[in-house]
Amino acid sequence: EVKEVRFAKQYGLSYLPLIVMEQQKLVEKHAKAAGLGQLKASYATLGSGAAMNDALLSGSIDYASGGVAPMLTIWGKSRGEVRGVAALDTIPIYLNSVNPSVKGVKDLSDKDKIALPAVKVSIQAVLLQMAAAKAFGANEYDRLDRLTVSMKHPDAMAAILSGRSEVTGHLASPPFMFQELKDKRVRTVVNSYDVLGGPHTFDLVWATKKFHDENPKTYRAVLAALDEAVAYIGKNKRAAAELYLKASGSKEPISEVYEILSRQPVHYTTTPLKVSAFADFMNRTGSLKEKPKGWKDLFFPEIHGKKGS
Amino acid sequence: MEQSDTIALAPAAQVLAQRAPGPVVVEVEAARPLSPAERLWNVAALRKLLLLSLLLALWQVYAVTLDKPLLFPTLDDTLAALWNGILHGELLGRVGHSLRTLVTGYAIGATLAALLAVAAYSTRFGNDLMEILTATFNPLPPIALLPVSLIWFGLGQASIVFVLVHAVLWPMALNAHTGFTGITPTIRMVGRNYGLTGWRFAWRILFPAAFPQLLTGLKIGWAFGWRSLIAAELVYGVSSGSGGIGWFIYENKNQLETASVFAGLLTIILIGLAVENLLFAGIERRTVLRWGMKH
Amino acid sequence: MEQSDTIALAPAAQVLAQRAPGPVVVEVEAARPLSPAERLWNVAALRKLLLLSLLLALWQVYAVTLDKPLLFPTLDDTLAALWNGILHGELLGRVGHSLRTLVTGYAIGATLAALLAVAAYSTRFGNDLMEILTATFNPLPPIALLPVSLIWFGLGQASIVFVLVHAVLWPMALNAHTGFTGITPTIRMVGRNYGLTGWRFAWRILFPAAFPQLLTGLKIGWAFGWRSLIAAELVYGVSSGSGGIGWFIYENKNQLETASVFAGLLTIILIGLAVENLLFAGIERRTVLRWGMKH
Amino acid sequence: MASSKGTSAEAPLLEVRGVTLQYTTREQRVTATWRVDFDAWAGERLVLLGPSGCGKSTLLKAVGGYLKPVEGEVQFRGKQVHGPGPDRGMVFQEFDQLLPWKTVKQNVAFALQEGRGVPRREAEEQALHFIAKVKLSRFADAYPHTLSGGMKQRVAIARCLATRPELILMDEPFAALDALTRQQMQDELLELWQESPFAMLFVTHSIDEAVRLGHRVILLSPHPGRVKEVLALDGKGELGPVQSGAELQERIHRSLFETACDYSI
Amino acid sequence: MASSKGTSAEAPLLEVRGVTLQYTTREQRVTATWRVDFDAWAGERLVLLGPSGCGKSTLLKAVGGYLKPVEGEVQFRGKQVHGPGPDRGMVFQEFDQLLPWKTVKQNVAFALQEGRGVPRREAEEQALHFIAKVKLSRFADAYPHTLSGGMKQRVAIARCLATRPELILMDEPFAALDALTRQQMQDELLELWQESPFAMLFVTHSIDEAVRLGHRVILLSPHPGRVKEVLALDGKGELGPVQSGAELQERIHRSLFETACDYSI
Ligand SMILES: Nc1ncnc2c1ncn2[C@@H]1O[C@H](COP(=O)(O)OP(=O)(O)OP(=O)(O)O)[C@@H](O)[C@H]1O
Ligand SMILES: Nc1ncnc2c1ncn2[C@@H]1O[C@H](COP(=O)(O)OP(=O)(O)OP(=O)(O)O)[C@@H](O)[C@H]1O
Ligand SMILES: [Mg+2]
Ligand SMILES: [Mg+2]
Repeated sequence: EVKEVRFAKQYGLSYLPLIVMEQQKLVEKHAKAAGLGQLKASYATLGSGAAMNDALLSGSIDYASGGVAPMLTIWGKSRGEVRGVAALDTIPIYLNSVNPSVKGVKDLSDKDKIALPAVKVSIQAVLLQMAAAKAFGANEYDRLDRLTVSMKHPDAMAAILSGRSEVTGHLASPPFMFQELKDKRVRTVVNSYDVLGGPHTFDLVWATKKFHDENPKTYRAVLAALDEAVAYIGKNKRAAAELYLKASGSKEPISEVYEILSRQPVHYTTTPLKVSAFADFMNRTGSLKEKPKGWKDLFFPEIHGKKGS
Repeated sequence: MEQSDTIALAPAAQVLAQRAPGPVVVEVEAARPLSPAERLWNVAALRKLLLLSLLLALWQVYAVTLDKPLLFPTLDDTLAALWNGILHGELLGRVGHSLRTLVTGYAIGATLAALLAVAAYSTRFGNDLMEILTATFNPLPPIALLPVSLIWFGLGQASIVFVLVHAVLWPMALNAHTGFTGITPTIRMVGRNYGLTGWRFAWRILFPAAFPQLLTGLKIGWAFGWRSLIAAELVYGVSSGSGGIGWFIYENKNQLETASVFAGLLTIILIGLAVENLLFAGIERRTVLRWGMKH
Repeated sequence: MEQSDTIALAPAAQVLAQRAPGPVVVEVEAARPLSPAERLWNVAALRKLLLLSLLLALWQVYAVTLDKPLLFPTLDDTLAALWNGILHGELLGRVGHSLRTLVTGYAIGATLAALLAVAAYSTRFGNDLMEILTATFNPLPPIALLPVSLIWFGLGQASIVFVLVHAVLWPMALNAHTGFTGITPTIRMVGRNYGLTGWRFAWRILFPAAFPQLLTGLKIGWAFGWRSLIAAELVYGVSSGSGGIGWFIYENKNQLETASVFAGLLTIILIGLAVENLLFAGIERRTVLRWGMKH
Repeated sequence: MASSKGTSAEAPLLEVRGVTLQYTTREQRVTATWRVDFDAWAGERLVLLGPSGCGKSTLLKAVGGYLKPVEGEVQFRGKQVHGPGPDRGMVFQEFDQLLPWKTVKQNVAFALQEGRGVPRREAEEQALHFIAKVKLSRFADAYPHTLSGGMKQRVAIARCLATRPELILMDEPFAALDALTRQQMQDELLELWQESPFAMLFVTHSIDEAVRLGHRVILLSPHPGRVKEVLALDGKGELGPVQSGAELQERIHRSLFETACDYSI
Repeated sequence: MASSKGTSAEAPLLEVRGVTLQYTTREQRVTATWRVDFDAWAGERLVLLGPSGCGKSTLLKAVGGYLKPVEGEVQFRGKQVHGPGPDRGMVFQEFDQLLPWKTVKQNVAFALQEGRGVPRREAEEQALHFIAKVKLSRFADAYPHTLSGGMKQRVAIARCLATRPELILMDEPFAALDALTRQQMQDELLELWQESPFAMLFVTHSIDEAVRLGHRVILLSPHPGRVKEVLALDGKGELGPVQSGAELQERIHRSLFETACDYSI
């Protein structure tokens, strides 16, 4: 068993469970309870899912966290040597548009450039393909790809709100989508929950099989800590919001954070939802070579008891 | 440096005022210190301050006209954010953190560049090596170094320093090399005449004789260090609780605190101006300008 | 350039073999062309090829030892991916796309750098302006330019070219400036003697006299152009379907196609080596080396 | 041939009036020459003689237009000199005055093309002609860095003469030449002058050379340089109109040697 | 005082044996000197005379160890010369031989510190002493770029003499000096030699200077340089042991002038 367990999170509210774990020293607590003694937990912040996978592969961290796409990719590439530990949250992705004539996917034309974090490879891009497949038929899944442009969320938001660029749409995640919707011109054209037929996991945590196998007690302690963190958020939204602001040094008003946390579609849970739907779709379009035999194939057994999908 | 057709000469008035008939007084006149006013006018910083204000005014006017605070904040918003960041926020701490990293990487990079350039100057093998290494690694973006740096240094400062070294090493080495190879044979022979070889030769002859180019390398390295530091902090992220100015910019960008983003950038600019005008300009005044190696 | 203590002289054997008693033959001997073998040995490319192979071998050995193909692929995997990318994939198209953008930005940047440096050399105002602008903008990361470039150029190539210009302009201008200010007063006076002023003076005197530094600026600019191009393609609006080698790398990186990522990087390196050894080395041979301005 | 006595009815070609020249360095101001006055008439060959560091090169640069006087003025053809120009060709004292990126031939041709607007082909022909005059035809395609010190100076001389300026400014051009070459160069110079007389300001340290080349000799005093004496010669390398041979040599020598003061503190 | 006739029982200090020197440029190989032979004995003052471009500077650089002969060898104190060293102090022909980042005093002191290991304080004292000898005390703290051509050369002379090398190599050191300064420098040189004799290889174009300074004069033929004649003088500026005064001058002159061939094509 290791003496120190290293986590990496990314920037943003969707990593709140990890922030709570860090702030409340939950891993240390559960490790002690499991008889592991003084386990040290350290948390780094990385800029992207790709950096996350590099860090995990190089052995710089034990637990990576991020979106569904990088997790599925490394699962496929490592042939199961890397698997999901648990989900962090279910959060929808909205396609927000400022073009008044766009009411649905079918209304999108060449004049509507859609910003997303990375064309083709991001989960947002996959989602747009899913929406296209649903609207135009399975073979037409890439029909909207030519409209997409890569932009970081804040830049994309600034671009559509400024109304000066050819970008009129943004496949956004919180808090950006909510902030955008405060502007009267902005409407949601696509909601990922509709596309997938229900809530789906947005971010999750993954680790290597080697770590999982060699540190069973630590692994379980971490999972327990994660569960507690998620539960804590569910029960103490305001306190969680405070923890977030304290940890991130963000200048947002607490009411805003609290509001997002309390919003209906945002939910923190360790249960993976619709991950296999993403995997199957990506496998069909060729961006994921391996095909999982179900969601349990993607995750370590400790989470198999949950009602995942 | 300026008015290249005529060498700057003092106004005639002063001389006329001190007319003296005899050659003895002329001898005294032959060499006298400059007046304080003339010295002041030579302080480029004062002239530049004016130019800088102009640029800032332009920014303000453009930002106000544009009226898109999310994209391009006004100067006063930015200054307010800067002030706020200094007073209440952690801006200064962040800057300190970044500066430490930067200076570390910069120092290592400069040292390696000097070693490489001296090796390239001294031996044919060194020369080939330097040419291959520079051509190979110089165009590589930091992202290419991510895997190896993670393997070698893990997450955190060490990796960022590694990226910084990569950013500054090659341009500095190239400039040093140009400097060394441009030294006139006579000066090199003079150095050899005193039996100077190896590092003593490099230190006593090559470095001062190539000083203008070394300085340029240092300036370019400094700027590219900043650029890469900020980019690296975004990719490599930060360990818990720390994080430099790059991370400050990234965070504020994500919070759409555009004024704070620009405050971060303005901080970098201000540091850059200070370094340029206090450090580099001071060095230039004491070295290449005084030595007549810059005209 | 090498063995700085003695100027390279030909081996004695050749001379001894052609001994001739009379002064008439001596006159003929006084200047004769080099033998083909000697010329060949002067081709640095051959020597460097060896060194390069060594580096590649090192890569292979390290990668095999490390055995983390997803992080650091072996050379043969990379070559396979490269071959694959060329045959079936779009690698060449991507490279072509990037090269076009790069050359555009590079050309604009070089031109602006030349203008700025000449202005800085000719007038005190230009000098102050250049010092302010370089100190201000050079340390700014491309990310800082995003807002204005979006406003001015929108998405796509134009913005990337803008970032490229920013990347290459300042180091080139700094190097040109060092070159210009380092020209000996005598050469400048000679140029003035023929009545050369303004652009004619810059073109006929400043540029050739500062050629070693200009070349260094071009080299550094070239490398930083690549770096920034790749970074810019990630940060800036790459529209789906378009995108150059930077996007190729990013895409493959996200799909953990590490061998392809390295194939992309290797492509850049190969282009860099070609440019360095064919273009720049060729220019050097025909200019500064022949003119005795590089030793 | 123009009068060498400065009594011609026309105005002099060059008028140097109370010219004081100073160098302003960071810490000091150094006065190089102090109220120097002299004229040069069209076709007149003037020689400047003076101790090392007395400001001869500085004075030449002021006439060339490279330096502005802090006091007094330099008039060329009745107009104040504002900058350099091809009408006043200069041979500098330094060995690095050739453009290193041009061959010997190109250096000379370039001066003709740029300074005199001669078309390229013609410029090259004339260049070769003058290169032959300085005995460097074999080195026409050599780059300057492969030449010896004396050879470099000869190229500079050829370059200056080729452009046929109205006023030639020469700063110790023959100092690096051996006795024979020097004599040949002097002959060439005089021959060219015979073909079409030009005015000349010639700095030398050789009294023989001064006598051989000059219509008049201007003697400068040491640092800062002032005009000490002006001696008239006959301009044919023989006696001056007033002096006898030995007496003249003697006089220059004495004049230079007596003004010399010890610089050491 | 060492013998000036080269008949001493010991071996010569410097032996130049069949030295051929060539420059290899990108396109050509230029032979500068061709099988040059001569010796210099300890304390002997040798003067090199020869036409411009005949290889005098090149020869001096070979003796200094900056160039390797392609044929023959240079031996100093019985050992082959492999590189430069402070035992062979050199004054170069070029004006850019002072280190521009050091003042006049520092330039001289640096040579003493680095070349001779003299401690800093002492080096500066000695430096000032030698700077006074070349009459530049007032410019001790000036940087080289503010000096005139002749002043720069005097600093270089002071720097070389201050390190008291066994063999002094001087490449036209006085060419940029006026007659008086030149004479003073010659006097200083001879005086120093009297104090402790050194060997010297002195390049000049002035026959007077050669006669004044040399024990022997080596006459070189034009390009490529070969030894044409070696003349013995008395080393006191008077007649040589064999020749009468006028005859000697005449002989040198004739020797130099007759070998001169026209370079032009
Ligand atoms: N660039 C400069 N900056 C400052 N002082 C200078 C500069 N050039 C020359 N001087 C000073 O001006 C004075 C005159 O110099 P100048 O070169 O005109 O002398 P010169 O008569 O040509 O001497 P020489 O015969 O040795 O060439 C000297 O005292 C010198 O120190
Ligand atoms: N760096 C070089 N590269 C090629 N050739 C050279 C180089 N230096 C000198 N030469 C050639 O070597 C020959 C001898 O040059 P050197 O400088 O030794 O002559 P010198 O006798 O000192 O002449 P001067 O009296 O003019 O100084 C000349 O023909 C010259 O062209
Ligand atoms: Mg002078
Ligand atoms: Mg010479």
